[in-house]
Amino acid sequence: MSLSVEIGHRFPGLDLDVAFEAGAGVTALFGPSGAGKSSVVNAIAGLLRPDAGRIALADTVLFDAAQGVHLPAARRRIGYVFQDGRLFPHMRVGANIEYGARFAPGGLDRAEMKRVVALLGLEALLVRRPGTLSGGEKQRVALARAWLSRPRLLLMDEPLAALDEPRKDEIFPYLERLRDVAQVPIVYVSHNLAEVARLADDLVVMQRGQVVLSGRAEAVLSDPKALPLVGIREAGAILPAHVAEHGTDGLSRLTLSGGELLLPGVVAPEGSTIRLRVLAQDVLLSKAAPEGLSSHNVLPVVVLALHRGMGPGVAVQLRAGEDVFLARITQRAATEMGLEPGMTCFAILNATAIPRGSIGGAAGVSPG
Amino acid sequence: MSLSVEIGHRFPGLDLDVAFEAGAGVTALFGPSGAGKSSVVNAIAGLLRPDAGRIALADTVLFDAAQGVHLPAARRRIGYVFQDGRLFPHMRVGANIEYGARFAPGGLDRAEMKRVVALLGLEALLVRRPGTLSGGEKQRVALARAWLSRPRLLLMDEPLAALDEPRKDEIFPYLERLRDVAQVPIVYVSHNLAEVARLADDLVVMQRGQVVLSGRAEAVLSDPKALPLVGIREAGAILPAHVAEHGTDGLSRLTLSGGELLLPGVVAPEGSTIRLRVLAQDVLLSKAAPEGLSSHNVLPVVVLALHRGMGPGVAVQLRAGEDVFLARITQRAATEMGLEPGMTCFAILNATAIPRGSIGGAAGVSPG
Amino acid sequence: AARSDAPVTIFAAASLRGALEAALDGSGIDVRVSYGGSGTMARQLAQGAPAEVVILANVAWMDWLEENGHIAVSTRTDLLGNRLVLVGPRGAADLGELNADTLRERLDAGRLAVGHTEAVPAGIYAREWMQAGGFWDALRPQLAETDNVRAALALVSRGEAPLGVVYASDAQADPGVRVLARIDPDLHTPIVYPMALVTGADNDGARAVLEHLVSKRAGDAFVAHGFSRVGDAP
Amino acid sequence: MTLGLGEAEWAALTLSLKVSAWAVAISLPPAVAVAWVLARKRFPGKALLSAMVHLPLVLPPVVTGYLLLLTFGTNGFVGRVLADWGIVLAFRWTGAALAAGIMGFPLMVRAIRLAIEAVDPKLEAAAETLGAGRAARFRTVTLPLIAPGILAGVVLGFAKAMGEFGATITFVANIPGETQTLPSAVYAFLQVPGGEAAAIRLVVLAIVVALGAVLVSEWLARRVARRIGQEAPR
Amino acid sequence: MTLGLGEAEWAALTLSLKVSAWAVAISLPPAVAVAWVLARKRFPGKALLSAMVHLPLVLPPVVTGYLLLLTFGTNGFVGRVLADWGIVLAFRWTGAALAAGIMGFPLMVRAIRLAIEAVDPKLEAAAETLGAGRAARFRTVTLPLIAPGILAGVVLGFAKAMGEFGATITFVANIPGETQTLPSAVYAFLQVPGGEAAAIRLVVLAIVVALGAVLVSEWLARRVARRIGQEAPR
Ligand SMILES: Nc1ncnc2c1ncn2[C@@H]1O[C@H](COP(=O)(O)OP(=O)(O)OP(=O)(O)O)[C@@H](O)[C@H]1O
Ligand SMILES: Nc1ncnc2c1ncn2[C@@H]1O[C@H](COP(=O)(O)OP(=O)(O)OP(=O)(O)O)[C@@H](O)[C@H]1O
Ligand SMILES: [Mg+2]
Ligand SMILES: [Mg+2]
Repeated sequence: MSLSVEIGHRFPGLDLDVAFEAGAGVTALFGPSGAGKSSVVNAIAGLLRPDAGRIALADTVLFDAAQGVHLPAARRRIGYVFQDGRLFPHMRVGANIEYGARFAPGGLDRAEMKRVVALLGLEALLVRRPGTLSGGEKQRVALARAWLSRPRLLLMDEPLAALDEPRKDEIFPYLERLRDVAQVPIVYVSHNLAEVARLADDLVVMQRGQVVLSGRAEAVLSDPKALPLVGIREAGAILPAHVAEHGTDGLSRLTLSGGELLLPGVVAPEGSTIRLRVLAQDVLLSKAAPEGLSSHNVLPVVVLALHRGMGPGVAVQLRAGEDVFLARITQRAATEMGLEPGMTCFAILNATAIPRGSIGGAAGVSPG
Repeated sequence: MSLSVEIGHRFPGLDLDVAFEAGAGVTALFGPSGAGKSSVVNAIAGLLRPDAGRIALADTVLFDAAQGVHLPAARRRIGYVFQDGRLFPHMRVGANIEYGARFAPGGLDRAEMKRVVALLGLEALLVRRPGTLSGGEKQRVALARAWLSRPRLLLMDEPLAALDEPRKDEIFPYLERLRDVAQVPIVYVSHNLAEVARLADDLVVMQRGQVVLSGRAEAVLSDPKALPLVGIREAGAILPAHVAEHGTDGLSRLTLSGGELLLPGVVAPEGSTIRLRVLAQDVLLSKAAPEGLSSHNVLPVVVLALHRGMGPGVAVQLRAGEDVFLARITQRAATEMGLEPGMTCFAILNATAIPRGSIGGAAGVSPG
Repeated sequence: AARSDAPVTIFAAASLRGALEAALDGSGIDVRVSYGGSGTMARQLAQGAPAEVVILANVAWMDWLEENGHIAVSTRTDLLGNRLVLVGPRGAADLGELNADTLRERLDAGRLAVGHTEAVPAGIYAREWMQAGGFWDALRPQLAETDNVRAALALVSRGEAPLGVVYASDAQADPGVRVLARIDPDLHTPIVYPMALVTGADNDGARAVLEHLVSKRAGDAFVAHGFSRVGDAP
Repeated sequence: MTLGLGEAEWAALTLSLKVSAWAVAISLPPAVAVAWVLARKRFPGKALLSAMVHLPLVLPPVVTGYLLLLTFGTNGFVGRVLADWGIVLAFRWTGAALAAGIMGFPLMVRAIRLAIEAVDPKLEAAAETLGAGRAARFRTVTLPLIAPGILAGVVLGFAKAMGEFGATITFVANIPGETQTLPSAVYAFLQVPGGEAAAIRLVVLAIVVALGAVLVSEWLARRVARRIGQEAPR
Repeated sequence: MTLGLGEAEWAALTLSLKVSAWAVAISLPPAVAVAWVLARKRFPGKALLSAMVHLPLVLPPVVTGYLLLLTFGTNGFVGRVLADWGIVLAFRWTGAALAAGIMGFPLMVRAIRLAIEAVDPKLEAAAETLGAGRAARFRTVTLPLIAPGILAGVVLGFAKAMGEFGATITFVANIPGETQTLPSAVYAFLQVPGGEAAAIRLVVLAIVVALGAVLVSEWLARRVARRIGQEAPR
């Protein structure tokens, strides 16, 4: 099921002009405040009728300006977690959550509801009115509501911004399962690149109403051009890795095209392929193979290129086997080490420096 | 100007029972969704009248249940950035921003207003109505509005959750200036520990309506007990450092009690003292002094203790000079290296791994 | 037409209420009376109102009904008469001769309360009297016209107006007012309350009502309420 | 003055209650529909529709009553059609209910329209993304949220119906037991000398009923407000 | 039928406009105050206050007019006090404005109260943290946000005042040029056989005025809605 979006719309102060394709899986919309992300999502949901363009989900044309087609939002079966919650103030939390299921084919799946309610920690809130909920509680209810409406596509506009890390960590595997098992494509708006990197298969970077970069998340994130867009701290690559073995001490051995890594917290079964996020700033370079180090994650690498930007940093593009990733080090260190394209050296990836949240399972992740 | 809070309040489903002192500077309230953070902030603002307790700001008693004192919110002069925005829908953005100044002594400072508007990127929005703003735009307007009301205390309930990293990076120095130059104490609610670590002098960690940890941010964050509360990825220490010299290549030399570090992006003037955040997961240990490394930031350290939790990780408490901080490594590495309390080894702090956002200036930061 | 065992419906001018009730008391006839303004009731009859007997305070509207064929002409009779009086608040002195000067002197800056001089029968008669007496133009600016006589009476009894022109029947029962002068009936169209059967309502019950109301017993009741029998000296 | 009520007074009271209840019941659905159209749609002639809705307020009640008589009377063009279906309004309590309903219509529409305008369309949009079609959205989101407006409209409509007089008496006359509502009875009493005491008794009755209705509505309003979260703490 | 208006008709029209405008003007501030109290306060006797506000709706207009006469008449207990201050209401257009204002009062209170109840108290709380005291908060936040309700109240009150008849004529009678409003004139015409044409002319006039008022109000409502963001896109 693929989504194809191509819209033009004029707001006073912003010209929206956006085209992208989103395959199965998660497509992240990323960009600064006011870039037009919510507007795009509104257009997909059917709440904004763009001036021009076409939106199609699989075989269904949702919108076609030229043909005058504009399927009402109620008939699109697209779940939407709004940036501003929008709970029904006159219904208790329980009724809010069950609302969408009345209109969904097959109605409410009680077992699924129980699972989602438990996952989102809503048991104690079911009889409460939305007016008394905290900010994060509201957002969790909104999430449950969209989820249980059994959508064909899920739009999420910064759904986790009000949530704490431990809660996010609990929710991620479920989103991944929704994506992979229920095969529901997700369009995910976020400012948080860690979230994006963990979930996104495709990444669309927007600025001032335009798409400035888009493609597979791995490709976009390891592109040095993305650096100024995503921010220095968040730049990094996504690498595919094969789960070779789960150790008894909780460390898993992963094989990459260029070597092996030991990582904790991998829940994917042995034999599966997962993705690793390697932030540029979490990669250290060493001319000699380091010894007696608290990290086992050392890969021999070839320097492909050095990108000098403004300021004291250098982005070093590296290749390990067939994987390409970035290291961000200081100019001074680059000069002292005499780094040059073609040189070989060693990259130290601090094992615990690869956030657990960045380890996305490709399939069959059992929720933690 | 110090804030003293001691309140008890019963909600159906939550008993709030909170006491803390907040000195000058920023006090962060941190805790999971539904912990009671917004309720505490509401009580300070005067929007919630607790069942019991006492709240005082410097010499002014804002609330005292025993004495029956409850100063109306309008007379407290406490700025409040709400979690849910609460812009006035019938006023243009400009009028929203200027609203508080009408009631403030001295009225509106046009020059300050211009600066804040430019900083928050609101120039083009001034004539717009709040109804048409994007989520992040709304939050920026709310920020400007509270800011320009010339408060004696500023309450910020997740003010930056809807903003992108580059925008946050622009705003931080201004908040720091507000705190340091205008001497406005700030109570800051956030889920984002990077934000908290950057801004907070004091940290109050809440859970289920109770304070579970509180104190100076440095102390709380380097306390291994904080680990499960703040999440593994975000645990770390805050170290004071002296700015010795700004190099011509953008790297600054900082002296700590236990050695020297080279860091980019330090804006504090030479001679001043700043704070560094060192995440436990960004510290590598090496038995021997490493050579030919892309990092200059190697400190000799003494192992104070090893905290084994569940899972494959170990939190190693280290001392460098008089500073105490944590390193998070794998059990396997700890065993292989034979780490024991009292042992000396070397800690590698990846220079670029210390986020720019975590470098807080103690005074006179010139906004970037 | 109503069945003979159903009550007879009478449409009667509102000012007849007390008197008509007394007159019908003990007649043994099952009636129900709908009180209203003469113009309103005439229009309603024209629109097929389910009334069998109609008693108006206004000859003009009865003529109108007759012209439009809504009443049985042969049954039309003038049931009652009345006369106009000038009233003032309790304790006010009698008025001697009625002329522009005495009236204006008594009114001073106050107003003369009357029924609407175009719409309310009592007001129309009052206008005719003032015109015939030659003080219409002088008093006109000082009129306070109301939509029924009772309201005019209330204005006087509340002391809002020093003088009012009302029916003798109304003045009689209000302790708040005093009759200051009786108005010469020759100076206005005779005040009569015409009665008739509504077209198509010629049944025994209705006939019985008609007969009863012109009986001596009913007449006495009307007189007791300040009305006069037509033909009797007022 | 005693409150021991006579038969006629009881009849007037129960009739008034019946008429008012029906007036509200029949005018509520169209009022909601018109309010919705006025609040949510933009179309040419909208102001005209709005003006028409206000007409019963602007026109003197007598005029409204007269127009009703002409339209829904036995000979009126709508009245004739309805009569063929067996529905008779003229001079029946049903007509009184119609008149009262029409007089209260602008009040109900306004209250409900205000409430609809205050509903955040974003909530309806949210319901739409959850699969709710227009009717379901209205039923499950809009309607519960405008409950305070509907309640206010019902109270206004009921109160207006309890007090309506001019249009009612013009359209359906003042027939005891059929169309004589409390205000009509009060009117009749006020038309005769000495009727004040009885009128006051009826007025007190009306006040008691209104007080009861308002008490119930205030209690309901509090419940409704709590239910839709309007009373949530700040 | 011609629309060339006679002098008396012009006078009635302009007077009606003046009376209605003043009626709205004098009753708006107390209506806002009462609406605020009813919407935002809880106190014993609240339902009683609410019931009292509804009284002019429940009582037959004649009764209201009579009560006004008792209270604000020259000899009424309030009227006497006012007279000492040089304010005379009886038989004056000011009295007509008072009567019309009181008859429209419940309508205005309801509309405004609904609007106040729909204002999110969180916005007022936000204003409070910005230093706005109760009065400033009301003026700068609540008042602009309830503008649609105030507008609705004004329209209802104005329309009601244009159509008010019963209480007005009972309280201040029908004095051409002083208290003879359009409805009084219409009433007079309707009471005379053949007066329909003239009545219709006046009714058309009233409709035109109402239409104009509603047109203006709809236009204003759109502006207000846009201003307070009610029309923002979803
Ligand atoms: N009026 C109320 N009635 C009942 N429960 C309430 C009320 N107000 C708040 N609560 C509950 O108190 C708890 C604390 O709420 P609060 O808004 O302070 O949380 P928070 O820490 O700000 O959470 P978040 O990070 O999600 O915003 C929540 O569980 C909330 O549902
Ligand atoms: N109805 C409207 N009229 C005028 N401008 C609008 C309207 N709706 C949106 N905009 C503008 O279009 C731009 C894009 O808005 P949008 O809500 O899509 O941004 P966003 O990318 O979701 O931002 P954020 O991350 O802050 O939520 C913003 O500048 C917004 O102010
Ligand atoms: Mg957005
Ligand atoms: Mg909160």
